[in-house]
Amino acid sequence: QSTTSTQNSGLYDYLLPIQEKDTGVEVHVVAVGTGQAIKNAMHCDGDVLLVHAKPAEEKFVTEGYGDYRRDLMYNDFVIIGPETDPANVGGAQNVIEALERIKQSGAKFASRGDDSGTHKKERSLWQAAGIDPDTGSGQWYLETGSGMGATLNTGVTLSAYVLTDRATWITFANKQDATILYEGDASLFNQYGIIPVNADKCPSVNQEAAKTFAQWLVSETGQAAIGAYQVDGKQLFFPNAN
Amino acid sequence: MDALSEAFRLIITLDADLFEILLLSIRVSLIALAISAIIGLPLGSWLAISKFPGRKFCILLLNALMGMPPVVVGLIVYLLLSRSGPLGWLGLLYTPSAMIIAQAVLITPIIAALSNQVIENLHQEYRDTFYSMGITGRRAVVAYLVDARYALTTCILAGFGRAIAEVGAVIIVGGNIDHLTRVMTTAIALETSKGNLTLALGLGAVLLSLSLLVNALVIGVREYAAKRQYA
Amino acid sequence: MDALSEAFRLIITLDADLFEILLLSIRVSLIALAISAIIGLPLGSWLAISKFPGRKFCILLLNALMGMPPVVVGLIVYLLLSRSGPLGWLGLLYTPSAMIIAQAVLITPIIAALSNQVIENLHQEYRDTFYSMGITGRRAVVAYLVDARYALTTCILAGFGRAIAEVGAVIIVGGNIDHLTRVMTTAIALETSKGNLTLALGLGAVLLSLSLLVNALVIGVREYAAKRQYA
Amino acid sequence: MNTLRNANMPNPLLPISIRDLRLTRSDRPVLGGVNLKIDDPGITVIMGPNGAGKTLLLRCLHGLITPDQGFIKLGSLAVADSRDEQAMVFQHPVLLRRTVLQNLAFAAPEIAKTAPERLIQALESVNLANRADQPARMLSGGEQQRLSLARALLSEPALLLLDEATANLDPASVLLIESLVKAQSLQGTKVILVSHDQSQARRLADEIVFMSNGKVAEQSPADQFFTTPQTPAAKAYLAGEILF
Amino acid sequence: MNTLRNANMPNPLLPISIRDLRLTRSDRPVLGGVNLKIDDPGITVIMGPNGAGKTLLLRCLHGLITPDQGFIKLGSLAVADSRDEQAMVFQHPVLLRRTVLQNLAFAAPEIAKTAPERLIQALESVNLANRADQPARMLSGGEQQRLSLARALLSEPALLLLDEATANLDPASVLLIESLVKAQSLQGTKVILVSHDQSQARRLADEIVFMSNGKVAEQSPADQFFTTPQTPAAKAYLAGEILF
Ligand SMILES: Nc1ncnc2c1ncn2[C@@H]1O[C@H](COP(=O)(O)OP(=O)(O)OP(=O)(O)O)[C@@H](O)[C@H]1O
Ligand SMILES: Nc1ncnc2c1ncn2[C@@H]1O[C@H](COP(=O)(O)OP(=O)(O)OP(=O)(O)O)[C@@H](O)[C@H]1O
Ligand SMILES: [Mg+2]
Ligand SMILES: [Mg+2]
Repeated sequence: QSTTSTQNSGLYDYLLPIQEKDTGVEVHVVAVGTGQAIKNAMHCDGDVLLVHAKPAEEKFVTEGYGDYRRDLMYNDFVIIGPETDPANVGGAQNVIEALERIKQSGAKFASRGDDSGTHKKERSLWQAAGIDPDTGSGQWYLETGSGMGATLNTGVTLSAYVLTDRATWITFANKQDATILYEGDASLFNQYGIIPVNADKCPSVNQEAAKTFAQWLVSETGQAAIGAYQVDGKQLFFPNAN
Repeated sequence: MDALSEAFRLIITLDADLFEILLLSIRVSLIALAISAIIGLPLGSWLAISKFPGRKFCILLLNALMGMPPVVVGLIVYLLLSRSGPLGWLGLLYTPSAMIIAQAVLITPIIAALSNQVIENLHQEYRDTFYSMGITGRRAVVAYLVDARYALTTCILAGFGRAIAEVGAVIIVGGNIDHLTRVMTTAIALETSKGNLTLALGLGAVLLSLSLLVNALVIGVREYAAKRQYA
Repeated sequence: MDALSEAFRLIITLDADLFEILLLSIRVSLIALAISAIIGLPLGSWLAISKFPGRKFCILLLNALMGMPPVVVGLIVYLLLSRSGPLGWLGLLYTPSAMIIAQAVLITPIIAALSNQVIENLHQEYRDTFYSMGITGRRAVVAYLVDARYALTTCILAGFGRAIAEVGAVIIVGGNIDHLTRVMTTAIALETSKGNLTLALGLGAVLLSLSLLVNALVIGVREYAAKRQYA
Repeated sequence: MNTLRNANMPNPLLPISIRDLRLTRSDRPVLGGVNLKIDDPGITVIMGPNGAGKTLLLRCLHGLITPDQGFIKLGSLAVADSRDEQAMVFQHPVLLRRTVLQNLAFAAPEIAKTAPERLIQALESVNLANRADQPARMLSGGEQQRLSLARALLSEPALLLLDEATANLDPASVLLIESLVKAQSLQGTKVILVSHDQSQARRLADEIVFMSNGKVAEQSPADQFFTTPQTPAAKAYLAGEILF
Repeated sequence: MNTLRNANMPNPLLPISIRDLRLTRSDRPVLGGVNLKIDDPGITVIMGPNGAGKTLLLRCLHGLITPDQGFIKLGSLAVADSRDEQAMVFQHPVLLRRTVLQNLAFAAPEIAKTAPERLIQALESVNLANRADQPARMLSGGEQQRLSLARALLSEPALLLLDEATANLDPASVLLIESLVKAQSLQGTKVILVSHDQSQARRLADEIVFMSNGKVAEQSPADQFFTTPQTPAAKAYLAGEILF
């Protein structure tokens, strides 16, 4: 089970063949939102979990569903929007200010609204900005209840601002006139974790294969492979296994 | 099942959000159905009784279009309605109207193909008589639709079923935007992606109940009319 | 359209991945269809001709189930097949078998409800004669299915259309795993979410062509058989 | 399937008693209290104007319609229990969408398995043997009637109901069918036949039942009916006068 | 709709010429070269055994079937151009799933709009006025035939084709229909009627066409046909002998 953003970025298509050659473990990717991925894993439908929502992940491990959790890699979030930048977020000092400008300008903001890692991140940013976007839900705050790609399709088409992870954006094909308008704030850091599912809770998991795969990812070879993945000459993920 | 109880709690407490979504679902599906019926029934009927070189191929095409993937329909409508598309100036994308259009495109072939089959059967019986009475064109189409009305309700219900259950197309052109274009199926998909499987199931049960209700109404009216006619 | 040209380039160059996906699509849909037909046709036929208190309600239910949201079907099958579910020991989740099961659940009501209507029409004509000849139960069901075979192909094609176009259920129970459970519709959904709209459209065109081909085959066989019989 | 009937065996469906049969359709009493007792074997012909209720009466006897009120007994059996012993030829025969021979085979699958030559004989008896492999629905009107009679006779019923079974036949076929029906009745099958054809009634009937307005108006031995009808309605009918 | 016909007007569909009409079905030549010329107004009765091709010939005349070969001309018109002037009553009438009156109104929408009382009159003429609001398909066999005749007469056709239109009628209705048909023919409508009923043919026919085996075997004035049939086939037919 994995989050969608990694799949859409093409990381697996690049990584898995290398991995399989190294370890002989064949990996199948089921890409769903982080929330669904965790739930599915609780049903024991998955051997390894690769997601990005640290608190939920830690809860998953504490409750005994996962063996352990390890940081794997990170990338960062960016805010994209129409080139004309009606809210002038490009001139914001930090991400909080960027959000405030969006709210004030009356421009639209497309949110995933699906409890995904990205969505949780976005909500925490609104909270930090002291704005309750729910009051504008359906007017300027558009909760698409969809994956990153679908939300980008909606946002781009409606000239709305969207918070997205950089990897998905770089590989996204339907950019139209949208572009990255704000990036670089430290709070836009996005950590991915990896959790093998606990064989005590779920006797049916492929424990050996899961362990091998998880270990390979955090190994030097795996980390180097992640770091080497590029799209359009840009590195998408930054390995930081601890 | 706590999924059901949660769903029914929402219903019983008249949860405003749920009702908004339900209402939009039914409104979009029924309008799309009406459009499709107005186009599909005469089309299917006309294809059953007319004779022209490409007729067989048209019927074949309708049958094939029953298998048109909703996502593809969604995409086509999306491209038509998107700002850079030919109908972009209408500003319909991500509105209920867009969803209605997508659904109508999706179910018109279904209603046309199924009604075509129904009318073709009746045509075997009526053909000679209608020919003899010189009944052709519009009058024949209308007569067939009227006389096959009971069997046609099943075609229409099949269309309704497809519309109300449909998610792939409406999510693309509607965007599943809360308080704007969120319908039952997209809400179910959302809850599923959130991992709230029981709530998703509960919503599914509500949607099915709704669908059952509509079917019961339609079939009830049909039975009543049939009884009155042949009492 | 470069979407189409891209898709046809993939076809012409016999792109191995595309063929794998196409093949899986058609295999899953056809097996699901076969299962549904084997269950749905006799069921629909039997409901058309038998008499028991709950009969009307069963027909109503079948009609309503035509509107069962694929996502809900997907969820139910998911919960059944999930490793912690009652059928988890089968290890079917995220395999083509799971997709077949989900699709079969989805289209059996469609085939049953539509064939029910077709057989009911024929039953109006045959009822007295069959009653007089003492033909009931299995023999009657089989006789009706045989004699209505031409009209029933349309029901079956409607089921096929729904199966081949279906995405909501197969993506939940299949997981859209590359080289394992990726079918045309889930591939289209994936390309859409990647923003590759033109490629998605192209794949849609390929899927539609496939659907057209299957329909042409079925209708061709039907026409040929009908001609031979009534030449 | 029954074993071959024999004129010496008593017919298990006799006597037929019908008491106060009532049926209302579209608020019209279409059967308004039919009382009828048929004791004797042989051929009973039902006559009467269009809409008198002849077809409805046959359908009640055959169990196709449950009357609103009234009582029917065939021998010691109720209608439902006598069904296997009955056969009926309808006013408009319905044939399956199959060949002529397959229509017979479908009606009598055991015979088709054990003695297929009997099917061919049955076709020969109604002069359709050369049509065995033709789609049955393409037969001419008269040919369809003959096929459906052959189908009914295959089951060797104790009671044979014929609803204007020779209406579309040419004179030769009429005589052919009459001889078949006569032969069947001599083998012990009770025949009840609805007909508008007076000369046919004269040729075949042992007994006439005359219906009018949803009631049995008269029941007489055949010779007596044609020479001295008892009711004015029957008199007028025989004279071709209108009686609505 | 035509204006009321008049016996003094020449009938635009006469003479009817049919030359070498051939039709093959299921590899059987079901019409094997029909040659026929009908010059005179009045009533032509077609007789012949079951399967002789009577119905097929009427259907060719009416344009329901396009023959494989051959030539048909009605007056100066081809079949397709004469359709509006024709009406046909089928061997098995097909009525719409509507009431009796609606069936007539559907057949003649202009009359229904401008002179609805004529519809009631039409129903009265076939003794069905009291059934106007009943579902047509629930009528008895004979009643359905009468309704479908009334429907055909509404259009006041120049050519009326009747395929065993009285087969299921009681004697009184037979006489009623015959008088209607006779009256229509006196108003100038050419009537071609298929019948197995010899007494009916004697009562109505000005001319008899005798068909057998997909061909016209004989065409004679009515009186001559019944007294001195020219062909052995016709002789045998009249005597009720089997001729397959
Ligand atoms: N379902 C029905 N609804 C209304 N009227 C009906 C229904 N069934 C039969 N009738 C009427 O009942 C009457 C008797 O019908 P039935 O078919 O028994 O007549 P019949 O004696 O067989 O006449 P025919 O000689 O014309 O066949 C007819 O007037 C018919 O219209
Ligand atoms: N489509 C067909 N396929 C095969 N045979 C056919 C077809 N249509 C008609 N026939 C045959 O053609 C012959 C003539 O049929 P037609 O209906 O004209 O007979 P008819 O003279 O009207 O007889 P009847 O008096 O029984 O009505 C019949 O033997 C019939 O079986
Ligand atoms: Mg009758
Ligand atoms: Mg005929």
